[in-house]
Amino acid sequence: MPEARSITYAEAIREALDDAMASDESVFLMGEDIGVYGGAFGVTTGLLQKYGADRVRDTPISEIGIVGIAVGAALVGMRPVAEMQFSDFTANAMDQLCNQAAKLHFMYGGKAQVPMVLRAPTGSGTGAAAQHSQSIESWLANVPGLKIVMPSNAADAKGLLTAAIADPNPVVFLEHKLLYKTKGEVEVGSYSGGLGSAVVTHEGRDVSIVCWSAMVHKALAAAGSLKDQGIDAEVIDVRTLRPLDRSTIVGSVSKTGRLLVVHESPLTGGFGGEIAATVTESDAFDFLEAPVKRVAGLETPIPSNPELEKGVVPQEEDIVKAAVEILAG
Amino acid sequence: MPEARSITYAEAIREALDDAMASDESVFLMGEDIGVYGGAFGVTTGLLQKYGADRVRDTPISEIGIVGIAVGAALVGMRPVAEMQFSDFTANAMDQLCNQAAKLHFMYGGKAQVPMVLRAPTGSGTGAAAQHSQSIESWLANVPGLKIVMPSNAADAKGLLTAAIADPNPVVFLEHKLLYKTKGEVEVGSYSGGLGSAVVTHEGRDVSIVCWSAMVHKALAAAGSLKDQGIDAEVIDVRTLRPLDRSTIVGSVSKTGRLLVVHESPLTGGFGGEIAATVTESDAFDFLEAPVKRVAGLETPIPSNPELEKGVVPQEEDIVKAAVEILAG
Amino acid sequence: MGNVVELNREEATELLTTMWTIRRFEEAVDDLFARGLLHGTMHLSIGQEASATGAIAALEQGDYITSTHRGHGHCIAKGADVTLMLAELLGKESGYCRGRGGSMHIADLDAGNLGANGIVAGSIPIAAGAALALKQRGSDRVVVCFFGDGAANEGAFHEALNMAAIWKLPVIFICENNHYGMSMAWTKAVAIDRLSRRADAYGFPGMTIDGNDVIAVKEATERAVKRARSGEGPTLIECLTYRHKGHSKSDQNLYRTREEIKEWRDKDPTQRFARVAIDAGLMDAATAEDIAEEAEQRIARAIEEARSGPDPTLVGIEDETYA
Amino acid sequence: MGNVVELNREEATELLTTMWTIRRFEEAVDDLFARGLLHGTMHLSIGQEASATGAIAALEQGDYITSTHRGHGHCIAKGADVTLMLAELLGKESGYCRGRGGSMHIADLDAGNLGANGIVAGSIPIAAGAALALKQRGSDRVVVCFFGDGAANEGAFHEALNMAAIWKLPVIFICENNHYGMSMAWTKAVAIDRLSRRADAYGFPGMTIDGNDVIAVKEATERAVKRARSGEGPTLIECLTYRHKGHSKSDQNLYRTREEIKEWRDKDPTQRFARVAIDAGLMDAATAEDIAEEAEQRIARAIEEARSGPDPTLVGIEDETYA
Ligand SMILES: Cc1ncc(C[n+]2csc(CCOP(=O)(O)OP(=O)(O)O)c2C)c(N)n1
Ligand SMILES: Cc1ncc(C[n+]2csc(CCOP(=O)(O)OP(=O)(O)O)c2C)c(N)n1
Ligand SMILES: [Mg+2]
Ligand SMILES: [Mg+2]
Repeated sequence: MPEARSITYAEAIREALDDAMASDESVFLMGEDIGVYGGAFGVTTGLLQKYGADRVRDTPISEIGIVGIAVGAALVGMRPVAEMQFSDFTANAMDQLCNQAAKLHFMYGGKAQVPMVLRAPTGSGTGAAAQHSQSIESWLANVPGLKIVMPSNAADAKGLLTAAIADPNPVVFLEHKLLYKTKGEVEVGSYSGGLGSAVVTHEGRDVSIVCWSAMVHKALAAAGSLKDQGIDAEVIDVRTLRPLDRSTIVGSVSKTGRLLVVHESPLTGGFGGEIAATVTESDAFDFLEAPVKRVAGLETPIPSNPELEKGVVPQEEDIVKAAVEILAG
Repeated sequence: MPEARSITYAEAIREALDDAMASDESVFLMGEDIGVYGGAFGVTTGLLQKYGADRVRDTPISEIGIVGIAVGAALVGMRPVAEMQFSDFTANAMDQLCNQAAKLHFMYGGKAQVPMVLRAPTGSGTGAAAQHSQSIESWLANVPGLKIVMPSNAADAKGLLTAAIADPNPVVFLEHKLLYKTKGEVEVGSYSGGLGSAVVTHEGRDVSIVCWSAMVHKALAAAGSLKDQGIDAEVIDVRTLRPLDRSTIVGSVSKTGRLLVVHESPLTGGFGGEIAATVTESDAFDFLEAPVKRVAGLETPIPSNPELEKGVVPQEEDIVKAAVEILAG
Repeated sequence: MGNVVELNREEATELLTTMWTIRRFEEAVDDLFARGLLHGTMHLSIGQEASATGAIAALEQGDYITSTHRGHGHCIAKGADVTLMLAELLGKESGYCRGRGGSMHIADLDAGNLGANGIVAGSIPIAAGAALALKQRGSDRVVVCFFGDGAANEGAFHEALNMAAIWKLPVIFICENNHYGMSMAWTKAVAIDRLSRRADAYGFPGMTIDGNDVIAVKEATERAVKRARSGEGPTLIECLTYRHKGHSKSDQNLYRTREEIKEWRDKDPTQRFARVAIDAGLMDAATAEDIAEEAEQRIARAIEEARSGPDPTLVGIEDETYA
Repeated sequence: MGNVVELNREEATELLTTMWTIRRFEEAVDDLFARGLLHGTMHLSIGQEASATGAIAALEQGDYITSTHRGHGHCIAKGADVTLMLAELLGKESGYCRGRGGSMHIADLDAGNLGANGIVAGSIPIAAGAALALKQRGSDRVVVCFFGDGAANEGAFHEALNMAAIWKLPVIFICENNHYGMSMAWTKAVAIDRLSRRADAYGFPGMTIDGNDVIAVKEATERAVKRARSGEGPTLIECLTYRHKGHSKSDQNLYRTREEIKEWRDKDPTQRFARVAIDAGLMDAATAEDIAEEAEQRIARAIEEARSGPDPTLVGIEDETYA
């Protein structure tokens, strides 16, 4: 059994970066205020001191440049890990991410590779309002060539980031801000895994709750409450939206016969539709005993007032309520 | 009965622009090569001569500037109609579209309005490959504050564009390149309509084929072939993805008991998931007699070779085959 | 220092009042935040009051501004009601944005403030767009566009300034160079000695001025406004200034020295202008003190009023997304 | 004209061969297109051969380039096999990109061509990124980044040039100013008289040269390469040139006059260099004609060979999306 200890999600990410930089000279970090400042959320604290300013590269406020330079460096064999200070700013670099990084390998007939990672803090909960609190996964989920990772806990964050850095493709790694300070058991040494596989986080027989990122914790809490009401919920942490592990999801729903998808981003056009369709076009369709339900963000930008902010994204009660409704038929 | 005649989709769009400019001084056009050149697809031909260079404004190659300037002009009461030369370049202007245009009304507490239209030719079929042939609706479909319109025919194009220009919100108007030369009966005078409503384009009882933009024509052709096989398909043209007319879709599937969604963009994370989920979380779920199916683009960028290009997006045969499978149970 | 003799008593009083109002406002919200009465994020412009105040003093009724994440000063200088601003920061329904926007997104459209913006450089093209609309309508109104030194490295800056240049738009670009992006010294973020040099790349005048000199800012902006109103196009004014406080609440100031901060505190634009105005006989010391004192009291009263405002509710919130 | 006496016979022959190969290649594909044998879109650089040829002649083995939508010339000058290029244009499995990329997206990574790009200015940050990688690895290789006059108005240009400047990256920015974006005259798209002036805004040298003079381009690039290799950072070289053909196939040339086109045809860089080389005694007239003739034949043979290549199939195409 490898040694483990309890560290935060942010620390786990830092460990993955540290390990990758220590073992591979071609890995370097790039982003706004990631050096002395340690990044807006402190994730890269200490790495400048350890690896120097060439490998922990503070940039001007230039998202196109950051992502584009990562693409170019990756094309000639480096493994850049670039950071968007907030995932919302991915909008500024969308061409380099979706038209360049994602497409060059295919478009150039397989000869080019773009092994880069784009890290970005995502999601609501800090009172920073509409332009700093979005969940952007749906912007990117329909872009073949990208991988999209959204870890929900420290151990996954470390293993998935290690895998993302080693991957020969561009990987978008979305870190939920509210998870940075959450703790979990994390192995000491370097390890890699989870890219492309969902995981059953909590087993149950009555309803499958499929979710990712911060919502996993709300779903687990909801599963606890549901237990008290005699409902045995299974919670699936999707972990990577691209590639999507359809079989774990379909397998679970085949067992439970009921599907509840939960995501923070607004309902319409959210990735929940993909999960629902995955199930209803699979063999699990025949086992479905109730309509599929989605619990998702309201159709608004994120407001700054903390109560409104909470109110527009799913909470434990919303999940419980939806699950109860599903079970009621 | 208003007078009508057969004109192309491109001409219908031009008429809507012309009518809006003639009747409202605050409407003006902005984009790359929309003046003398008439736009990459000739849509704005002749408008410079009629309205002058201030209202048909050729811009430098600056997508951030184009969309951002439209936002600013709209904020102080103009009704700019901006053009992305290809919808792919929306990536360059994604911040101004999704973080600014879409959010300002809500974020500023309802006091600001951004009545602008962003027109863009979209989709594959011209051999221009990965960076000029995408279907980008899914990038935008999860952004509350935007409206998204994808007309499939000349009459709708005119009415929907007129409605989009009159709308007090930012509207993304995606024109399929392969439709520009298709003809249809279009009323002579100005008219407005369709924003937010889907339409049953072909009635049927056995299966609902839900689609939009160029795929409507493939679905109609497929419906013809299916008829020969004794299958009575209903074709629904969604027309606007945001706001989505769920009730027309649900109503149709409640009748047919079977749902086939067709879209050109790749399957995973495409808007088809939203349609599928809309149905399976509605009352129509109880009427579903077969698993939902989606026919969509393959998980690749668009290749340049014309045969490959055709091969990675849905064709009539694919739709027919899927419908037959659904009916087979 | 700009030419103080061009000022009359009334103007001097107004400038000082605005600067003290901004200062007291931000000190007060800093305190509210420290006491846990205010949530979210905020960026204080303490030390930078002269650029907002001086630039906007050069405008007339009907002119517009666009603002930034560090926008309290711009908003106050453009005539906002501090009670409504505080209500916004406190997340109240009675705030400028009904508690939806918060500190980083205050807009005051009635006063011509087209809004603060959470996206660095995000409001630069928007300012150009407003200016285009004005020009297109034949109005002689202008737009003042505020942004930071860091924003000058964004693509949006480049595209907007170029388009403003070719169309000779009535917009004045005010770069508040407070020496840092978040933690990056502007001198590391560019390899030039003056950001105003970038105006040359677009073909309009650029100048670098003492941004802690409210009179100099006002004068430079007045010239630029005149140019803009007469159809000659944009100007870029780089105001050298400094923020006394950290970038935002999470800042530990590891990227700069105490000495540097102290040095700039000594150049405080607000006290500096008070001294100059007193020396020039535009007010006496007691008046200057009264202005500061009254600003403090006004803010204190505004806080009380703002705090008693109603909280927003979720009812119908989805209907607010679209106009 | 650049200093022809610096050239030897071999170099002169190589330059002329490259230019005629580009010219004949593009004439041939123009013809294939007209005859309906070639699909999709394409952008010809006929008239612009000197900038691609001259700039790349200044490079050594192991150096890189990034290219544009108008990239045939860059690709050929960087040593591509014209048969594989033609196969790509014909959509063949045997093409550089297996028929997935087409004219606008040819990459030839083995030769150091990091790829043409369908997004205007899209490859500018990519070039800077490759240069950063080289610098980080302690290599003395450099990157030449080609782009058009229109691309200089994109945000990507601005951000990449600034970052190249602060990090003194070994990249040479070659702006092929062919006087038009698609239909917009560059003089309408900017309000400055030289695009190279923009280098000042980032703090590195910029110059404008006769882009139809292959020797001048080569010399200017050599100086910039030397600077880059020695760690002094980037240079911006604006090459004034002209495209004889329309922007792409749909172009009706309504935005420019016959006279202007004629004037520039008279400055044809290929014939012009042949004359200079003959006058300087670097080759005789017959040799110069032979070079053109051989290029034509080589292309003709390549077309035959390329056309006989296999067509791609859809089998397993979804597996190609990821490496
Ligand atoms: C596009 C974008 N990138 C990054 C950020 C994060 N951020 C917010 S303010 C800031 C520093 C801005 O520096 P400057 O423009 O000089 O303004 P200042 O904060 O100094 O007033 C950064 C990096 C952002 N909000 N938007
Ligand atoms: C981001 C982006 N905007 C617009 C276009 C459409 N487009 C393709 S080439 C071109 C003109 C480019 O002009 P320039 O950079 O001068 O290069 P040239 O074509 O003259 O070689 C335009 C507008 C594009 N491909 N990418
Ligand atoms: Mg600053
Ligand atoms: Mg050009």
